[in-house]
Formats: sequence, structure tokens, C-alpha cells
Amino acid sequence: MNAGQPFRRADGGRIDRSTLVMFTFNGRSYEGHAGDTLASALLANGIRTVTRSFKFHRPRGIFSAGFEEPNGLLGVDVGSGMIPITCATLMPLIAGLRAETQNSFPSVKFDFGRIFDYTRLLWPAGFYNKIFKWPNWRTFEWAIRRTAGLGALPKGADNSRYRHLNTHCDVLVVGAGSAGLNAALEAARRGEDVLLVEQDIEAGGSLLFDPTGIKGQAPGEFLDAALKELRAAPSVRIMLQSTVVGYYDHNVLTIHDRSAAYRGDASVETYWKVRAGRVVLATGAIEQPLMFGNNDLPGIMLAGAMLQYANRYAVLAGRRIAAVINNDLAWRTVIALQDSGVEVASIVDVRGKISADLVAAAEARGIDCHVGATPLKARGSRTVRALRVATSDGKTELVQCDGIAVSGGLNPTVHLFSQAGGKLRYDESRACFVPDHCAQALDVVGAAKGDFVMPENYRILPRTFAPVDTTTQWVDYVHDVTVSDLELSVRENFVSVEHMKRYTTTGMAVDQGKTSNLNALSVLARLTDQLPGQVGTTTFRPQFMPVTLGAVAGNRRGEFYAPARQLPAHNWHVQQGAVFDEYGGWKRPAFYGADRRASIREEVLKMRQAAGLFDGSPLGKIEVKGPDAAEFLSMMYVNTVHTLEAGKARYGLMLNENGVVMDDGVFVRLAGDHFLVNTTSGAATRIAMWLEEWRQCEFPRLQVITNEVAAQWAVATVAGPQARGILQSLPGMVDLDNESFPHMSFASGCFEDDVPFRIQRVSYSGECSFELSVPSNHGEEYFQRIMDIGEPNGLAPIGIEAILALRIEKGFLHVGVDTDGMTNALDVGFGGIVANKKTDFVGARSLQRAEDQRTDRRRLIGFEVENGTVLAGAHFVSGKRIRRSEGFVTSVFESPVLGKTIGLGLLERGFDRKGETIEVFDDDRLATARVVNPCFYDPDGERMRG
Amino acid sequence: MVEQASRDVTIELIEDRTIVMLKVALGAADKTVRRLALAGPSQAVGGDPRSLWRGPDSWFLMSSKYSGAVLIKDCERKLDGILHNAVDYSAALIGFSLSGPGAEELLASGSGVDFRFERFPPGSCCRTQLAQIGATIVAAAKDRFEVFVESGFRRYILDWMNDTSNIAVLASTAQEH
Amino acid sequence: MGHTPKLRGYSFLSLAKNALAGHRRWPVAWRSPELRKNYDVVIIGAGGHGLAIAYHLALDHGISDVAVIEKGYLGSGNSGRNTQVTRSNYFWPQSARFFDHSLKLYEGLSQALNFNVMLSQRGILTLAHSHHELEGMRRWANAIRINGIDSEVLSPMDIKRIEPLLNLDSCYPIHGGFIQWRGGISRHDAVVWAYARAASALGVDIIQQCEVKGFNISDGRVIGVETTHGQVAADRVCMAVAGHTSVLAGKAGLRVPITSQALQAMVSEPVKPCLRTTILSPSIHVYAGQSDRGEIVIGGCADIYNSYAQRGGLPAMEENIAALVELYPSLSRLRLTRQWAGIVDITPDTTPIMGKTPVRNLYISGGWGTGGYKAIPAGGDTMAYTIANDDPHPLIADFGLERFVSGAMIDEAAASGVAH
Amino acid sequence: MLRIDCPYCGTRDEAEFTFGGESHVERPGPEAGDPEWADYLFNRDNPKGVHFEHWCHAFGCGQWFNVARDTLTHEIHLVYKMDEGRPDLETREDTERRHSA
Ligand SMILES: Cc1cc2nc3c(=O)[nH]c(=O)nc-3n(C[C@H](O)[C@H](O)[C@H](O)COP(=O)(O)OP(=O)(O)OC[C@H]3O[C@@H](n4cnc5c(N)ncnc54)[C@H](O)[C@@H]3O)c2cc1C
Ligand SMILES: NC(=O)c1ccc[n+]([C@@H]2O[C@H](COP(=O)([O-])OP(=O)(O)OC[C@H]3O[C@@H](n4cnc5c(N)ncnc54)[C@H](O)[C@@H]3O)[C@@H](O)[C@H]2O)c1
Ligand SMILES: Cc1cc2nc3c(=O)[nH]c(=O)nc-3n(C[C@H](O)[C@H](O)[C@H](O)COP(=O)(O)O)c2cc1C
Ligand SMILES: [Zn+2]
Repeated sequence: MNAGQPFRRADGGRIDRSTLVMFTFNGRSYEGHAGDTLASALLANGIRTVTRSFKFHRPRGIFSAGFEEPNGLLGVDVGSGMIPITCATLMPLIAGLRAETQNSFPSVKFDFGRIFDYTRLLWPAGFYNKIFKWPNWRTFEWAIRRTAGLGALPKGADNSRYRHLNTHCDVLVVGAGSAGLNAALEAARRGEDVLLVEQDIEAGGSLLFDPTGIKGQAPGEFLDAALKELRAAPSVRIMLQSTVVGYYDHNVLTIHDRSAAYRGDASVETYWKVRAGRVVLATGAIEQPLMFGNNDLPGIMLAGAMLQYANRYAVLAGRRIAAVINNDLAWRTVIALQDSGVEVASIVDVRGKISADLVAAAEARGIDCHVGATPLKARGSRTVRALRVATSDGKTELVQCDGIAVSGGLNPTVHLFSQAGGKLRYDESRACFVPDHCAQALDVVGAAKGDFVMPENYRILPRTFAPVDTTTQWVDYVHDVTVSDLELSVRENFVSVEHMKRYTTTGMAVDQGKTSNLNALSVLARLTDQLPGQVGTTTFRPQFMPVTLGAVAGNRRGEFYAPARQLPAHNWHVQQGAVFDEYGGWKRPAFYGADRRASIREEVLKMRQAAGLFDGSPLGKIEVKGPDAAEFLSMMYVNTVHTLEAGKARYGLMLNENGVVMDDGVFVRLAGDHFLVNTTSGAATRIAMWLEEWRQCEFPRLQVITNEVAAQWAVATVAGPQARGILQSLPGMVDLDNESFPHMSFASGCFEDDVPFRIQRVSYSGECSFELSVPSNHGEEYFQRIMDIGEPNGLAPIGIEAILALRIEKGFLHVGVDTDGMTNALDVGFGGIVANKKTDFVGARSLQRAEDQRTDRRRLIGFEVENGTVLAGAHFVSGKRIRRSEGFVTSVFESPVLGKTIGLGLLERGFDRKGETIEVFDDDRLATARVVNPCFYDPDGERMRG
Repeated sequence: MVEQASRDVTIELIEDRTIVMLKVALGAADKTVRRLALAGPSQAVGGDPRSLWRGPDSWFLMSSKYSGAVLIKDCERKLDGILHNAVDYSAALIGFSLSGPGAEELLASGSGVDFRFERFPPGSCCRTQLAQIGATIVAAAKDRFEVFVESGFRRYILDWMNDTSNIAVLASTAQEH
Repeated sequence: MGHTPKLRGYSFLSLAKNALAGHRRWPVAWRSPELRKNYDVVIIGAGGHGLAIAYHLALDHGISDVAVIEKGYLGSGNSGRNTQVTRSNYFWPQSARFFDHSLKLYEGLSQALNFNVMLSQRGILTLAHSHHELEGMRRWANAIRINGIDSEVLSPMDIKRIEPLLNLDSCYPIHGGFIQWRGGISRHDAVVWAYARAASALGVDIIQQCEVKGFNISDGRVIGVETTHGQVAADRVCMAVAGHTSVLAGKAGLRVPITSQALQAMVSEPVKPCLRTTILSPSIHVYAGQSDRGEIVIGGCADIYNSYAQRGGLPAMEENIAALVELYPSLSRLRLTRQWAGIVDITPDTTPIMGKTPVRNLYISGGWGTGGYKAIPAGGDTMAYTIANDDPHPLIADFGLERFVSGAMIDEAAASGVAH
Repeated sequence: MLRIDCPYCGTRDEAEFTFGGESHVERPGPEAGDPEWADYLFNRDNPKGVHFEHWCHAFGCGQWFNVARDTLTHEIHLVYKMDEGRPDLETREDTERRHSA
């Protein structure tokens, strides 16, 4: 026996004894071996109390050897911060690992919080619903909040990496125990491609510790042979330390892969999404505890777990134990335990009749057998010392022991089956829920299906609680729920299993009730005179095991969170000193220079005085072609389309079918049957899809097709008094003078260097303005070329904020800013155009509703600030004491050209209120403004058309 | 031009090619396929120009010999009487060639399409979502794929591929411990 | 709201006394009576709304011959699975008046119902991620202020002070936001149970595990319902079945502008207090707060397609988590434990549908969509009035079905636009 | 996560598609009365059971098509093209009763 590891068996186990692994627990150093879990190493070192319970701060020890662990949830640091609530039974022992108890003060040995245990009667289930009402909950909440929480967030930055991987397979086998291995072998032999996924660090499941042979083979032999064959099969992939956590629709499953985790800054966690043709669930079964007094004392452990510690990790979970069981299978486990060096003092079986063979086998090993006995209460303060038993003849007896193995029988691990939508059935002979049917393409095999034993070799007695104080019998260890809590819940009529769950919080902790749900509903059944099958279960939902949030996010973080496009001339803008912002999925220059306000002001002035160069590449561009193109667009726009001549552009408004303004922009007739639709940048994709939806779904009879072409073009918008001159200097440019190329014209051509171009004369700034498109790979080059020509004439780069300001001076609409989800075409001054349109269009009928025709609707207006400051988002108000909003300010600009602050807004009866002075409310400050025409600059459009 | 190389995957820019996006009326698709010898569903075929299937009514034509104007002319000639629109799309897309044993896994990090050799053999073509953005992906050879995305995403997708393949390398090195 | 005479019994003193008696003397929280053949009013659906309507009918209008018929267990619908956000920062005055009435009732609910519903007004903080979004938020915040409700526009620094873990410079940088301090959360199950207990004490019959399968309608007037437990006659019937409104209304020959979709929520492991408020990001479509038990409760967008499956899909879950981690990078090492969903009844303008229907004496309280939890007290109050007087309560006069024909929609999505 | 069988591209993840709601909704002419128009605009079949709906393979071929999907189980019974009328699932032979156990 190892002096450093007093509970380590001298030999056996699957650990690597040649490798010592040092770790610390609550600051003290210990050693273990490669192949250990944190839990097995703690046990090997004789550490019994590993934590304090959530609510009552009772000492708790390792209870299981797998993912069902309710107690061993510790803070663990392996180089990525102290991660709370880490399952010690799954955590591989890694050199330098630091583990901590989380829920105790000042130490796990002595915890002030135990006061809650001593006053336990005051804190039954749902106590908080009955008290803390006066004066209000907040008075108490801060204190309660501090006591809640199982651990604390890790400090410092997260140095792990996370990623997603997608995969496909014919068969996904979940669980690599004997059942899963067999299923994988069968599928592989059929030539199917198989993904075999096991959450443990090695494959084998109960083969790793259960000495029972399989088909005449020793477990180890079977395992080795199976793995050998599977590894040799080209169509088989085996994943270890990978837990299937979610089973979604259409056989899509998720896997949390930790095989490259726990390695400090070289850690990678992978979140897999598997699309499986068929799924085989071979997830095994979970042993269930039994209820008796102090059944939560450290030293009490699931029988199968004790066997696993003994055989797999060569760790004795006790030197002299008692066993409390209710089924034949557990006798096998306990006898195997004895054979593995754990001295079993006595077996307490609650059943009255047991096969003589079993008793004989136990007694032959010197085990004292109490048949038909009732476990009453475990004794001990920080670890179990004895078990008080009522024997079948009515006496009580005290069994001295330093550990208790419990087995309330097995419960199939049906979580994933249920997540898949599968329905369960209560199997009386096995006293558990087994899979019944499921609509998804899956099979359940092995212990997960309930096939852990033939009923005649099992003879389980349904679980119940002991005839002792029910406040000392634990059901849910994590949430500190006792049998008495369940009794209270029934007494108060929370008798639906779902109500009981929520009232007592049974099964709602991080373990999701893997060792408590079945006991809870057995108790409920007993208390309400029902069968467990009638009580039913609560719903299993993803995640099967808690999954790191970072893994679910993958590397979709930071710049990868939401993909943003760069402009074709991005680098050029950088050189010009652009400050970028994100607009509708594009990184665009907001302004150039250091100071937002000053830059915008200056850019506006330059545009008005000389010329500006603005990057309009993100504008949507959709070609619409076909003999019915005009008819199609006429349905999509409020405006008339047919009358537009080739080579000309027209401003248009698009509505949704409810009459609400969706987008605006210019459409161009390239040729009789060929149009170019320009959309706003933010709506480019949306409008392209909108047109396609109508074309395909509503108007398939129309002979028309659409191509979204925006990505092909870089758009340089040059506007201002000098614009024409600058662009005209480009060799190969079409004639831009006002007669040959008036406002709202379009032309295309080829520059002398063979670069094709399109040019349209449209204006969002109110200046004479040209939008020049060149293939985007020439964008940067042409921006520079235009700048070279224009700079001497005062051309300056203009950011999007200046453009948005310039258009305010013109009163041009910015859809989505100056309109909201209720603004219709009439509200933005399209009444005349609507009235003139002779044919139907999308949204037309809605505009005829009385509500849409009301004149007191909020209408687009212009205003000039008379007094005070006004920001976008301020409201027009009436009323003195009780204010009423009559609309709001949508856009504001302190215009250097006009020398005043102007803006646009939506105002009730706005069209009828020109000249009126209104109050403007912002953050409790009032200002005044005068309603004016929403065109402040060059109202006759002479500059734009000139 | 090699943009990036990790241990398991090399990413190269596909340069000097013309792309034309062709759309036709859905009803005329069969005729179009015949007249232009275009790729069938989910296929990429041909020498030069090659055609990549985008959908039942649309193809990319790619060439390293001909200009966009030439390809468009050709379409117009051969598709006389068929409603179609062929536009130069060369500048709209940026293409990468991904090669090496990690190429398939790199794609699998960002897309749910089954890119395994048997299911997506050379000559296959699909449009899908790669790392959230639209992409056209062609299987060129074993362990070699071509990926086309909108050119505005050049920086994004390169950074993403770089980061993702680095994580993959980290994961596989970690496993070798 | 008056105090219910029978509703005493929960206090420190009674807890201590009962502790001494081993908690053996607690009375039932609600009765489980047999379904009778005849009621003045039948309410379909024992969610928060159905139960609150029954409670107010009995308390304020003296109508206690009421049955609330529930197909599952009470609270099994959305009231028992929502993310508990309670706020009244609504844009349109009609909505603001209604929801603030509700919040005020919430503020006195624990006392009125003698049941701690754990109202925790720790604030609802809405984030703006761009200059222009901030302008939109200012518009929203001002509207709320004019509606007479508290709201405060915050700078990024203010926000950092309130929520130190927020990443101001994420891919969606935080430009500011606004907060309603009176907003917060309360315990969803407690609200349902408190109303059930109070209604039951006032004589209301709550019938669980009984499904309404159809209506008896005579002369355009409802006279009863068919249930899995047989026929029940009733003078007046109210539907309060959230995601099942279309199905049930269809049985009365009505078509309603509602789609049913799965809205998800999820929780992390419980940790010590780290988030103070509930943050909400309309443009990243996520919201998150920390419950009193310590879990981070996360919600976001609904699954995009019609569903009655009451379970959430993968894309929306991933979307929500990615958004959360982007906003709160330090949560990346925390783990997700459970994910679930409810079937929400979405209307085209995201405003509820309340009031009368074309069938006489048949009333509707539905279309609560993603935000009806916060409305439970006011929904109960105003619908009870509406049923008792056969006339819509003034606070809900604009929420009727007629608005879809007239076009007088109240589009909160235009102003808010996130599921909460 | 739904896996939808695009009639043109094959089976793909839900995320590649956009959802268009109920199929086979008739658009009334401009002469429709307010109630009829409101019915078209807002009222939709919202069955608990088979729903005839349309989806667009937005990140793929860009085509809209119809799907008959059960809203309770999410099982997809049938995928059919845009120009096909509302099918009778009982009589159609190609109805795929996928995964029905
Ligand atoms: C995940 C999620 C998060 C949410 N978050 C919030 C939030 O933070 N804040 C907020 O304000 N709102 C939120 N909501 C919305 C809110 O939960 C609901 O709007 C609200 O609970 C609706 O209450 P209800 O009583 O109308 O419906 P429900 O609580 O759903 O009750 C309806 C009841 O009717 C029953 N029923 C249905 N059909 C029949 C029948 N034929 N016969 C008998 N009984 C029937 C159902 O079983 C159900 O119990 C959220 C919703 C979800 C799903
Ligand atoms: N003594 C015990 O405690 C015990 C427990 C269960 C089974 N058994 C015995 O084992 C035999 C059945 O073998 P089996 O193969 O059905 O069960 P098994 O327990 O041997 O194997 C199940 C495997 O599935 C894995 N697993 C479970 N859920 C998973 C998930 N979501 N993701 C990844 N892996 C997951 C487990 O880690 C385990 O390795 C029977 O003979 C039975 O008696 C014994
Ligand atoms: C605000 C809130 C917090 C929750 N916290 C937990 C939790 O800590 N643990 C848990 O298991 N479930 C939690 N749930 C989820 C419930 O267990 C359950 O999934 C949800 O009420 C839906 O019910 P169903 O899953 O039975 O359909 C929470 C639910 C809500 C609404
Ligand atoms: Zn497709």
C-alpha cells in the first residue's frame, strides 16, 4: 500500500502507476496517477469530505464514479482559471491541477453555513414563498443571492480556444460500453460509416470495472478485441472524452468534445453537430441511491461506483463497508467488491426473500447478510462510522463501517432518447422507466434499454424511504432536497410531478436529477397512492451534461461574431484617415479625421462648396430583365414604371403589403426590357430577396428574371459644383453636360484603359451628383484617380455621416430613420403619386383603409430649432402638466451652410401645421421648433439639376 | 499566391479568372443546359469555360482564357430566344483554393454540407453558408476545394480560415501529448 | 386592489409555528375540486392570465362561480417557462398605460396575494450598439418618460459601472443605452401559484388535466364548452391559452391573426452574483440576467417557423449563446445546463389581442407572444372587468381584434423589436 | 435543427433557408373589402399538425418551394415545388413519412 495514497490498492486497476501526478486540494499537495480522475485521486488520498452542500452546508463526499455525480462538484484550475462546478468524477487528473471546495467558509472541515442545517426546519421547500414579503423582497434578496450559487466565475481572460465542427455519419453510436461496441461492430461489418462517441477517457463503459464476462469472454478481452476491429475498420471513427449533449430534430445531435481540453493555453473544446442517418443509444444505466437517515454522509457511495474505484482505479472507497441494496444485481456487485479487497461487513437487503445462492455466496465470504432489513440511519459526523438497521425480526442493530455501498437498482440513461421526443414506459419488473417508442430514426440498446438483467435475476423492490425522520433523508443531493420536502409539497397539493419538481427544485440542479428524479417520483407515487407509471417523469432536455458556453459559441467571437464586408477601396479610405463604423454589415467610413463633429461639418461644407467623393458601393443593385420587367416593377413600386424611358432613372418607394414604407431608391431603365434597381445599402439583400419572393411565389407567370449584381461594382459618388468637371476628365467618360446628361440620366461605357463603367446622375445630397460604378477590383485605383484629378479643385472624401447630414438639408428620406414600422406612403408625402397610379401595387390596398387615410397621422415634416438644443430621438409634445407625444424628431443637423439647426420628424397632422411652433422634449428638457417644409436647401433643385 | 498555410491546409488565391453569372427563366433551363453544355445539378464541369451550377436557373461561367464580354456575347448568341441575363461577375467574387489533409475539416467547421470524398467527390459544386456567409464550394480533387465568396468578405474569410485552421492544429497537437 | 380576507397564513410566524409542528399543518395551496356541470364563467387555460382573470372576477366583481380549465398542470404553459422579465418601458401610450398598471400591481402583489413572488426590481438595461441605434433608443426612452414611466439614458461609462462584466468594445460596441430601474424579474412559478391559491380561496374551481375540445354555440352566442371530462354549461367563456389560441379559436369558427412559434430560454450553472440587471440587446437579439439562485437566464429570438413542439431548436440556441458570450466574454467558461421552449402566440404588431370576439359572450386574452408574463396582473384585472361588464376595460379598448381590419395597429416591435 | 430537403440541392441545414409562412394564400384584388383584405394580410392557418408552408433556400439555390411539415413533431412529410397546388397527403404516393416508427 502506498504511503502517500493510503487508500490505493497495491495492485490492479487501469492507472499508470509509473506516472505520479501531483495536484492540490484546498491548498494542500497530493499525489495520484495518470489514469486517475480527480475523484479517484482524492479517494486514494483518503479525502472524504470534498465539499459542502448547497443549502445546508452539510459535508459531502464523492458519491459516484461518473457523470451522475451530485457532490463532487469542485473548483478546478488546470491553467485556464479556477473553473467552478467541475465534476471531479469526470475530471482527468492532470499534473499541477488545483482543486478547491466552493461552498464553504472558512473551510470545508468547518463551515459556518452549517447553521442552516441546524435550523433546517425553518427552511423547508418553498420557504421563501411564504416569507420575505414585508417590506419587500429586495430587502432580503441581496443576502439570499450571496448564499446562492455553487461557485464563482473564474477570474482573468479565458485562454481556451473553442470551435465548431459539423459531421455526418450513417450511424452514430452513443456510448462505448459493451452494447455500444457491439452496435458499432455490427454497423461497421455492414460497411456503414460509424461514429462511436464515448464521454469517458477510455472506451469500455462497465467493461472497465465489472468482472462479469461477456459471451464467454473476459471483459478486458472483449474490449480489446472490439477496439482492435473497430480501429482497423476504415469507416469507423471513435471519439473519446466526447459527450453527446443534445438530440435535436431530424437526427441532429451535438457533442461536447473535451479530448483536447484541460491544457491551459493549448486547450481546445470542440462542439460537434452531427447529422446521423441512424442513432444507436447505448448510454447505459445509472445506479440509483436508496433513502435512509443521513444517506448523504461522506463515505456513502453507489455500489457500482465503489466497484469501479476498486477495479478501475485501484482505490478503496472504504476499508470495511456495509451495503444497502434492494436487488439481486447489487449482490453481484457487492460480492465483486469483496473480491476486490473492500471488506464488506454486512449486506442489508430490504427485500424479504432472496435466493439462497446469493446469500450462500456472500456468507461464504464472511459477509453478514441482513435480509428483509431496513436501513434506518447512518451515523457519523463528517464521515460515516456506522449504520443503524432494523432487522427483519424487529430489532435494531448497529453495523460499524467506514463506508456504505448503496444500490437502489439501475435506471436506464434515457435522457437523449427523451430529448429526441421518445416516450417512456414504466417497467414494473425493473422499477424504472424504459424507452418505449420514438419517431426519430434511433435504436436503444443495452442497459439504456433496460437490458441490464433479466427480471428473474433482478427482483427489485420499488424504492421507498425509511421509517425515520424524513428531514434527514436526502433525495436530491445537489439542491439539498429531503423526503420531508416532498411530503410538504404533496401536503400543499403540489402533486403533479412537475409541480413537485418546481416546488422542491428536485432534479433542477446541474446534474439534472440523474440520481434523484426516480427516487422523487417513487416517493410521490407512494404518497399519492399511485404507481410511478401514473406519476410519470419530468421532461429531459438538453444539455445532457453542462456544456461550456464558449464551446457553444465556438470561434464565432470578436471579428467573427458578425461578418462585416470591406469596401473595394477599403485601403484607400484607410489612407485618407477614415474612421470606420459598421453600417448594415459593411465597414464604412463614418468620417475622415479625428473629431467627429468637426469632420462632418467640414465634409458637408466641402461638398457644398467644391465637391465630395463618397463611397456608395454598398448600395443594392439588382438587374431586372424580361418582357414583363416593367409590369413586375410596377407591382413592386408605388411609382409608375411604364412611362420611364431607357437611359433614365426615377426615384421610387417600396411598401410592404401593409402599406408601410420598406425602402426607397432609384430605378433605371437600361433598355426596354431591362431595369436596374438601386436599393438602400442596409436593405440591399433584403430587397433582392423581397423581389425574388414576389417573382417566384406570386407572379410566376411573369416573364422576368433578377440578378443581384452589387458585389461586382465599386461606386464612387462624386457630387458638388465641381463634380462634373472632375469626372469629365476621366479619359473615355461619356459627355456629362447638362443637355446630354441631365439629372436622372444613366449611361454606360468603357474607359480608355478598357475598364467598363456605369454612371447615373442621381443625388442624395442635393448637389449635382454622379454615381460612377467600376468593377470592384478597380475601385481603389479609380478612387485614387478621381482624387488625383479632383483634389486641386477642392475634392474631398466624404463619410457616410456627412452624406446623412446633407440629405437632411434636402429633406430626403432615410427609410428606417425617418420612418418607423407604421409609416405609410401617405405619411411621407406620396399621396399624389399614389392617387395617380392607375394599377395595383404591393401595399396599395392597405393605403385605402380608413386608418391609413386619417389626416391626424404622424407625417414627415421639417423643422427649424428656435430655442434650445434638439437631438434625434426628442419628442414633439403638447400639454403642460401631463404631456402627450405628438411625434418625434428623426434626424437633426446643425447646418453650417444654413447657419441653423434643422431637422426632420414625424408629427401628428404634420402636413397641416407649417409655421406652427412646437415644444420639443428631450430628457426632461424642453426646446422649441418651427414646423417648415422638409426641404431647407435649394428648394427648387437648381443646384441638383444644374 | 499563397495566402496562408498551416500544417494541414494551404490556402491560395485563385487569380486571373473571369466569372459570368448567368440566369435564365426557370422554364428554359433544360434548353439552356443543352445549348451551352452546362453543369447539371450540384456539379461543376467543363474545361474552359467551366460552368458551376448555382441553382436550377443559374450558373457561374468561369474562364481563364476569355473575358467577361466574350462569354456574355457567347451566351447571347447561343441563347437567342431564351430569356436570360448574363452579367460579368468577375470582380464580385474572390476565390480560394484550399488544399491539404485539413481542407475538408476546415470547411466542416463552417458549413453543414457533407464534404467527405464519397459524398462530395471532385466535380461537385454547392452553394452553402460558410462561417455565416454565402459561399460556392467546388471539390477540385481529393483534399482540394475551391471556395468563392463575395469579394467584400476577403479579409473576414481569410482571417476566419486562418484562425480556424490554427485551432485545428492546436487541437490535434494537444491530442498527441 | 383589496386584500383577500382568506389569504393569510404565510408569514415568518406561521413558518416558525409550522416548523415546530414538523410542517404537518400547512393547508393545500389550492383545492382540486371535481368539474361541475355549470358555471357562470369558464376560463380556458390555467396560465397566469387565466388564473388572474378568475381571481379578479371573484375579488372585484363578486363572480366566483368560475372554473379555470387546464389541459395540463396549472402553469404548464408559458407562464411556467418564461424568463420573468417585468417592465413597462413601452413606446405607445396605450401599451405603456397598460403595462405600467401591471407593473404597479406587481409591486404590491406579494402582499396582496400573501405569497412572495420575489419581485426584484434590479433594472432592465437596453443596449445600443451604434450611434444611430442610440438615437432610436433616445426616441424610445423619451416616449417612456412622456408616458410617465421611469427611464434613464446611459453613457457607456454608466453602463460599465452597472454591469462591469459587459464588454464595451465587442464586435458590437456599446454606444450607450437606457435603463428602467423599476423593471426587473420576479419568480414565474410563484406568480402562477400565488394566483391559483388566491383564486381557489375565493371559490374558483381550478380543474387540471382537463382539455377543452370545443364550444357549444347557439345563435352566435357561446353557452358552454366540451371538455375531456364532459360538457360544461357557462354563461361566459374566456380563452386564455396563449400558443393554442388559433387552435381553440378555430373550434369556435374564428380565425385569428396569430402564429405559434417556439421561443427558447436557457440557464447556466448557478454562480455567485455577477450580473445585476437584465441586459437586453435588440440588435444582437439576446437578453440575460441572473436569477436569485445564481443561474444566468438567457433568452432571445424565437425559432423561425410555426411550432407546437414546445422544445427549442439548435440555431436559435447557438445564436443566443454566441451573442451572450460576445457581450459577456467572462461567461465563456460557465456551462449551459438546460434549454427549453414555450409556444408563443405572436401577433402581426406584437400587441396582445384582448376583449370580445365575434361570438357573443366569448372573450379572448391572447396574442401575448413573447411578453405576456409582465402583463399577468393587469391582464387579469382588465379582462375580468371586460367579462363582468361585457365591455372592454378602457385600458384595453385598443387591443381588440377589430384593429386588424381597421389597420389601427399598435406596433411595439417598431420601437422595441426583441423578444422579452 | 431542421434538415430540409431542397428539391434542387438536396438536404441542408435549416440555417440555409428562410421561412415564408403559409403557402397557397390567395392574394385578393384591389377591390377586396377591408375584412377580406385583413384576412389575407394577417390571418394564417396555424394548425397543430400538418402545415403547408414555403421556404427559400436562400444560402443555396435561391429557390422557393413548399413543404408539408408537422408543427408538433417537425416531421417533414413532403417537399413540393412552388407551382404545385396544395397536395392531399393521404392520396399522394411520394409522401415521405420520414422516420415514422
Ligand atoms: C421562453 C419564454 C420566455 C418568455 N419571457 C418572457 C419575459 O421575460 N417577460 C414576459 O413578460 N413574457 C415572457 N414570455 C411570454 C409569457 O410567458 C407569456 O406571454 C405568458 O406567460 C402568457 O400567459 P398565458 O396565461 O396567456 O398563457 P400560458 O401560461 O401559456 O397558459 C395557457 C394555458 O392554457 C392551457 N391550454 C391550452 N389549450 C387548452 C385547452 N384546449 N384546454 C385547456 N387548457 C388549455 C395550456 O396548457 C396553458 O397552461 C416568455 C415566453 C417564453 C416561452
Ligand atoms: N454496475 C453498474 O453500475 C452498471 C451500470 C450500467 C451498466 N452495467 C452493466 O453493463 C452492461 C451494459 O452495458 P452498456 O453498454 O449498456 O452500458 P455501459 O454502462 O457499459 O456503457 C454505457 C457507456 O455510455 C457512455 N455514455 C453514456 N451517455 C453518454 C453520452 N451522452 N455521450 C457519450 N457517452 C455516453 C458511458 O460513459 C458508458 O461508457 C450490462 O451488463 C449492465 O449490467 C452495470
Ligand atoms: C426562470 C427560469 C429558471 C429556470 N432555472 C432552472 C434551473 O436552474 N434548473 C433547471 O433544471 N431548470 C430550470 N428551469 C427550466 C425548467 O426546468 C423547465 O425546463 C421549464 O420550466 C420548462 O418546462 P419543461 O422543461 O418541463 O417543459 C428554469 C426555468 C425558468 C423559467
Ligand atoms: Zn436549394
